[in-house]
Amino acid sequence: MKKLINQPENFVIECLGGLFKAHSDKLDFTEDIHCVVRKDAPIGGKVGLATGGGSGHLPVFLGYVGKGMLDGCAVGDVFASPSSDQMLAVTKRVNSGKGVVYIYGNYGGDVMNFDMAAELAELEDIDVRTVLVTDDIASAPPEEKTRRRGVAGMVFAFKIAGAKAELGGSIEEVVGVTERALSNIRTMGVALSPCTVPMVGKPTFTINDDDMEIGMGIHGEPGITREKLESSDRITSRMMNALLKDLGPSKGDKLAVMVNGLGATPLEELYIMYGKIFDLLTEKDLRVHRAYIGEFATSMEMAGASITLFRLDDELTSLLDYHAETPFFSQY
Amino acid sequence: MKKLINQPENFVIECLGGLFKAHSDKLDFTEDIHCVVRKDAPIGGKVGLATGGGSGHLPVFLGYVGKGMLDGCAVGDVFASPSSDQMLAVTKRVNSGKGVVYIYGNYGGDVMNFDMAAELAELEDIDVRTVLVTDDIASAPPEEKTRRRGVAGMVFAFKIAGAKAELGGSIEEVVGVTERALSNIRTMGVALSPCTVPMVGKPTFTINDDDMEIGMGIHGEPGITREKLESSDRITSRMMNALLKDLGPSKGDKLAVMVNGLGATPLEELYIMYGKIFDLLTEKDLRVHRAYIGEFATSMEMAGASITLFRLDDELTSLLDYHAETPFFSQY
Amino acid sequence: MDVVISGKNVRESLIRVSDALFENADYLTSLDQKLGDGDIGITMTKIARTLKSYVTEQPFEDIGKSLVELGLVINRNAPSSIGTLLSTAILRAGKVVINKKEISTGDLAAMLDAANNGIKERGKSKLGDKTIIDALDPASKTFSELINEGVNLNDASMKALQSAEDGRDRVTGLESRVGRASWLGERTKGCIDPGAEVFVIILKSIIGI
Amino acid sequence: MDVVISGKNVRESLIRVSDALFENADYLTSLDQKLGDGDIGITMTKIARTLKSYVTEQPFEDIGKSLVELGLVINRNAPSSIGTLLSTAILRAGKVVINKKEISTGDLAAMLDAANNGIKERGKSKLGDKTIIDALDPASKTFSELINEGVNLNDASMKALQSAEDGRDRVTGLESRVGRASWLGERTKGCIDPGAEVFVIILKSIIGI
Ligand SMILES: Nc1ncnc2c1ncn2[C@@H]1O[C@H](COP(=O)(O)OP(=O)(O)O)[C@@H](O)[C@H]1O
Ligand SMILES: Nc1ncnc2c1ncn2[C@@H]1O[C@H](COP(=O)(O)OP(=O)(O)O)[C@@H](O)[C@H]1O
Ligand SMILES: [Mg+2]
Ligand SMILES: [Mg+2]
Ligand SMILES: [Mg+2]
Ligand SMILES: [Mg+2]
Repeated sequence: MKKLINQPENFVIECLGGLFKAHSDKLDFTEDIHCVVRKDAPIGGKVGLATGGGSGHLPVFLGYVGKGMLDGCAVGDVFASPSSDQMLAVTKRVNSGKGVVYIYGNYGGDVMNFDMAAELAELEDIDVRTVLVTDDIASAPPEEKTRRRGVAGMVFAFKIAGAKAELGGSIEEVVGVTERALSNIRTMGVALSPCTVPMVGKPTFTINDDDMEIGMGIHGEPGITREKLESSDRITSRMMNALLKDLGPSKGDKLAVMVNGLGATPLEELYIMYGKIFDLLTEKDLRVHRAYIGEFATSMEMAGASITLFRLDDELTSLLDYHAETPFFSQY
Repeated sequence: MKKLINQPENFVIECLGGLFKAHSDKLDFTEDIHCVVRKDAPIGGKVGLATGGGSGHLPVFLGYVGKGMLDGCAVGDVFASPSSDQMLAVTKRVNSGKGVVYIYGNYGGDVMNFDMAAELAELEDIDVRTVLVTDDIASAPPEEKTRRRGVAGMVFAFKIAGAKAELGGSIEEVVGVTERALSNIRTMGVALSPCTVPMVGKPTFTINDDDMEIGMGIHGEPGITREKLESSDRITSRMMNALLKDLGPSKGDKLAVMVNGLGATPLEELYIMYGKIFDLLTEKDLRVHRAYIGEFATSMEMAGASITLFRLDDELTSLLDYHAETPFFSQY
Repeated sequence: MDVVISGKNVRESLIRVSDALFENADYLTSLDQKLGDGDIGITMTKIARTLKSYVTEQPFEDIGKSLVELGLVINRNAPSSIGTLLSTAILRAGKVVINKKEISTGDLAAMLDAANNGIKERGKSKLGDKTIIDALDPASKTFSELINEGVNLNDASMKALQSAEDGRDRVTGLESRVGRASWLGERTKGCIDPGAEVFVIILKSIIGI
Repeated sequence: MDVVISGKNVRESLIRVSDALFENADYLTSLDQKLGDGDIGITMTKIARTLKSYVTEQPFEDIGKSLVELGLVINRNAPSSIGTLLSTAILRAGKVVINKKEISTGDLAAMLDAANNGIKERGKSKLGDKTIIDALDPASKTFSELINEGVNLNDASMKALQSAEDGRDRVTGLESRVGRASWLGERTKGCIDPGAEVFVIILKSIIGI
C-alpha cells in the first residue's frame, strides 16, 4: 500500500504537528506532543475523562477530545500503547479535583501502562477509575467477555461518559453510566484488505484477492472465519445475526447503530450496509434512534467495515443526544 | 479492489436507499429517488440552490444538501451525469419563486443535461442561473480556465452560496458572490491508486506500484505528470507551488485550506500534509483562517489527496464562517 | 417514384441500431478508455436496451411523436455526454416529422439536419473539435445534397456513410478539443474519437449493412 | 569468596543485552507475527537503542538508581506489552539495590525475584499462560535456590538459563491465554512464545554466552 508520508519514524509526530497547526484553537498538549488535551482543560467542577492508545485509528482516539466528549488522550506510536508517564501527564492536566476516568480499549500494552499511570496518579492524590471497552464480540465468547478487544463501540462510550461528565455527574455516576452503556454495546467487523504500519513497511496480514475475514480486529487481529467474499447483504446479515444474538434486545427496543468504515471502504458502501441493517432491525421490531455512518475508528488504509449496536434506555438516549464538539466529531 | 456491494447495477439505488433510511429527518426525494432535496424545500423567500453529478464521490454531491448549504441534488450513476428531467424535478421542488442557482463541476455530460434542465425550467417560469466549478488547475492552463474540471473546491462554492442564500441574498447576489469565491479557489490532486466503477469491474486506470500521478482528476482523468512516488513533503511543496502561482495571493492574505482525501488515504496522512502546507503558507506570510482536513470529495477507494486554497475577503470570510448543517457536513 | 418510410421501417431500423450498439459496446469502450473514462460501452448498452424495449412497446403510429418520446426516455436512461447528445438528436429529428405516419426521403434529410444542429447547439462544439459532429455533419450535408439532386435513397445513404467515415478518419490525427478527452491534449492524437465511431455504427445499422 | 559485581560489570552486560536484542529483532518479529501483531522486533530495537544510549551516558555509580531510571526511560521509549513488562522488571530489580555501588550474588537473586514479581503484578498473568513468566519464573527460582545453597555464580546462572529454556519449551505446545495471542486460541499451539524467548535471549547475553 502506497503512503503519502515522509520518514516512517516521524509518522506520528508529523501527524500530531499537523493536528496542532489545524486545531490550536481547540486542542493543546502538555509536556510532550503525544499528550493531547482540550485547550480549556481542566474544566472546573467536571470529572476528567482520558483515553489513550496507538496511532493509526483516526478519529480514534484523539479525535474525540473536545466539548461533550473527552478531556485528554495519550497518543502512542502506530498500533502501540503510549507510555505510562504520557498518560500520567494527561491525567494531571485534565484533573480538576473531581477525579479522572480512563476509558480505553482492552489491549495488554495499554492496560499495563494506564494501570501504571493510575497508580502514579493516585500517589499524587488523583482519584482515577478505569472503564475498559470490550465490545468486539468476535474476540471471545460471551462467557469470557472481559477478554474481548475494544473497537468502534468505544466512541459511544466516550459520548455517554462525556455527556454525563459535562452535565456534572460525579465520578461514580460517570463510571456507572459508562459501564451500563458498554454492557449494551456490541461490535463486529469484516476486513477485505490489510494495512501497513509505516515502520514495518509490509502489510499486517495477507488475504487472498477474493477472500474476506469476518470478525477481524482493528489491528488485523484474527477474526472468526476467513472465506470467499460474499455480497454485502449476506455479510451484513451474518454480522447482524451474531450481534443480535450476543446483545439479545427485545422487541420494541431502541438502538443506536454505527456503520464504521475501516479506511479504504467508500461511504457509498457503508450506506448500502446501513440500508440492509435498517431493514433487518425493522423486521425484528427494533427501532433505530440514531445512525452513525462514516469513519469513526479506522485501521489506516484497511478495507472493510464494522457494525456497532447500542441498546438505549432513557438516560442513555438523552446522553447520546447531548451535544458534542471536537475537531473530528460534532453533534448538536 | 474488493467491494462490499450486491449487484453492481443496484449500487446507486441501494446507496440512496440507505441514505434515506438514515436521514429521513433531514432529506427527502421528489419523483424518483435520484432527486435528493432538503425535507423543508422549498424554503420560502430563499433562492434555491441545486447541484448534480455522478455517484462515487460522497460526500460530494448530495452530502451538501442541508441547512446553510444546498437545497437539492440530482444524483447520477457512478461517475455519470443524472438526466435533465431529474435535474428539472429537483429544480421545481427547490424553487420558492426566487429562482434557482445551479452550482456543479464542469463536465460535459452534466453541463448538457443541466443546460437542458434549465431551458425546461425556464419554460415553467423558473429563473435558473448556472455557476460552473472549474477549480482543478491541473486540467488546463490559466488562459483556458473555463475548460478546467470541477473538483473539491466546489464544497467551498456550496458553502458560500449556501450562506448567502440563507442570509436572504437575491439570485444576482448569490451568483455574484459564488463566482467571486470561485475566482479565488484553486485545487490540485495527486493519486496513488485507481478506483473501480462497480459496473465496469476493473480499475479506471493502472499505475505502477511505485508511481504517483500528480494532477489527476477525481474520475481518474489524466494529470500533469506520472512519476516515482516522492515524500509527502516534496509532493505537497510541488502542489503548493503550482497552486500559489495560479492563485497569486499577496502577503498577508487570508486563506481557507482544504486537504481532501480521495478515499483510501488515512486521515493521519492528510494531517501530515497539512503540517507542511501550514509551514509553507506561514513562510510566505499567508494566514490560514480555517482548515478543512478530511474526506470532502472522493473517488471511492482511490488513494491520494487534493489540496484546495481559497483566498478570502471580508464577505467571503463571514459567509464561510456561517453555520451549516447537513448529514455529512456541519459547522457552527 | 419516391420511397416512403413507414413506422414499421423506422422500428426495424432502430432494432438494428440496438443490436449494433450491443455488439460494439466493448469495442467502443476500448476507444473511450484511451480518450476518456471508458464508460461509453455502458452508455451504449443502456441506449440499446432502451431502444429495444421502447420500440417493442411503441407502434410508431405517429413517427415524430414516438421519436420525441424516445429521445426523452434515452436521456433519462443514459445521460452521459454521448447519451445526452444522441437523445437530443433523436428528439430534434422527431420534431421535424411530428404527426407523420410515413416519411419521405426529404423528411429524412431534414431529420438528419435537425439532429446535427441539435447536437451542435447542445454540445457547443464545432467541426474539427474531434467529436461526433465530425462524422455527423458531413454525412448530413452529403445526404441532403444528393436527395435534393434526386439521387435515390440507397445511393445517397451509402455516400453519406462514406462522408461519415471520412470525417471520423480526418480528425483521428488531431487533438480532441472537447469533453474529457480534451484534458489529455497531445496524447489524443492518433486515437479514433468514440463518438464519431458511434455515429458511423448507427448510420450503418440504419442503412442495414 | 563471594563474587562482587560492579557498576562497570552491569553496564557491560547491558551492552551485551542491547547487541543481542538488535541481532534477534527480526527473529523475534517472526515469532510475534505468528502469535501477535509482529511488532516485537520494533520494540526490541527501541529497547536496544535505549539501553545503548543510556548505558553509555550513565556511570552506574548507584546501580539501583541507574536501573530505576533506565526502567522509566524504557517505558517512555517502548511502551508495548513486553516493553512495559521489561521496564517494570528493570525498575523493580533496581529498587532492590538502591544506593549500592556493588552488588552480590544474593542481590542478584533478589533482583531476579523482584523482576519476576513485578512482571506478575503488572501483567496479572500466571505460570502456564504462555508468557515471559514461563521462562522467567523457573529461572528465578532455580537461581535463588542455588545461590542460597552456595553454588557459584557461573554454575547457578547456567542452571537458571536451563530452567528458562525448559520453561519456554514447556509452554510451546499450550494455548496462549494472555494478550493478543490469546485471541488466536487453538492456532497458538506449537508456536514459541516471543516474550519467553526474549527472556532467554536476555539471560544468555547477561551471562555472556
Ligand atoms: N460537447 C460535445 N459536442 C459533441 N460531441 C461531444 C461533446 N462532448 C463529448 N462528445 C462526444 O462524446 C464522446 C464521449 O462520450 P462519453 O463517453 O459519454 O463522454 P463522458 O464519459 O465524458 O461523459 C466523445 O467521443 C465525443 O464524440
Ligand atoms: N499480561 C502479560 N503478562 C506477561 N507477559 C505478557 C503479558 N502480555 C504479553 N506478554 C508477553 O509479551 C509478549 C508480546 O509482547 P508484545 O509484542 O509487545 O505484545 P503487544 O504487541 O500485543 O503489545 C508475549 O509473547 C508475552 O510473552
Ligand atoms: Mg503491539
Ligand atoms: Mg462518463
Ligand atoms: Mg466516456
Ligand atoms: Mg506484538
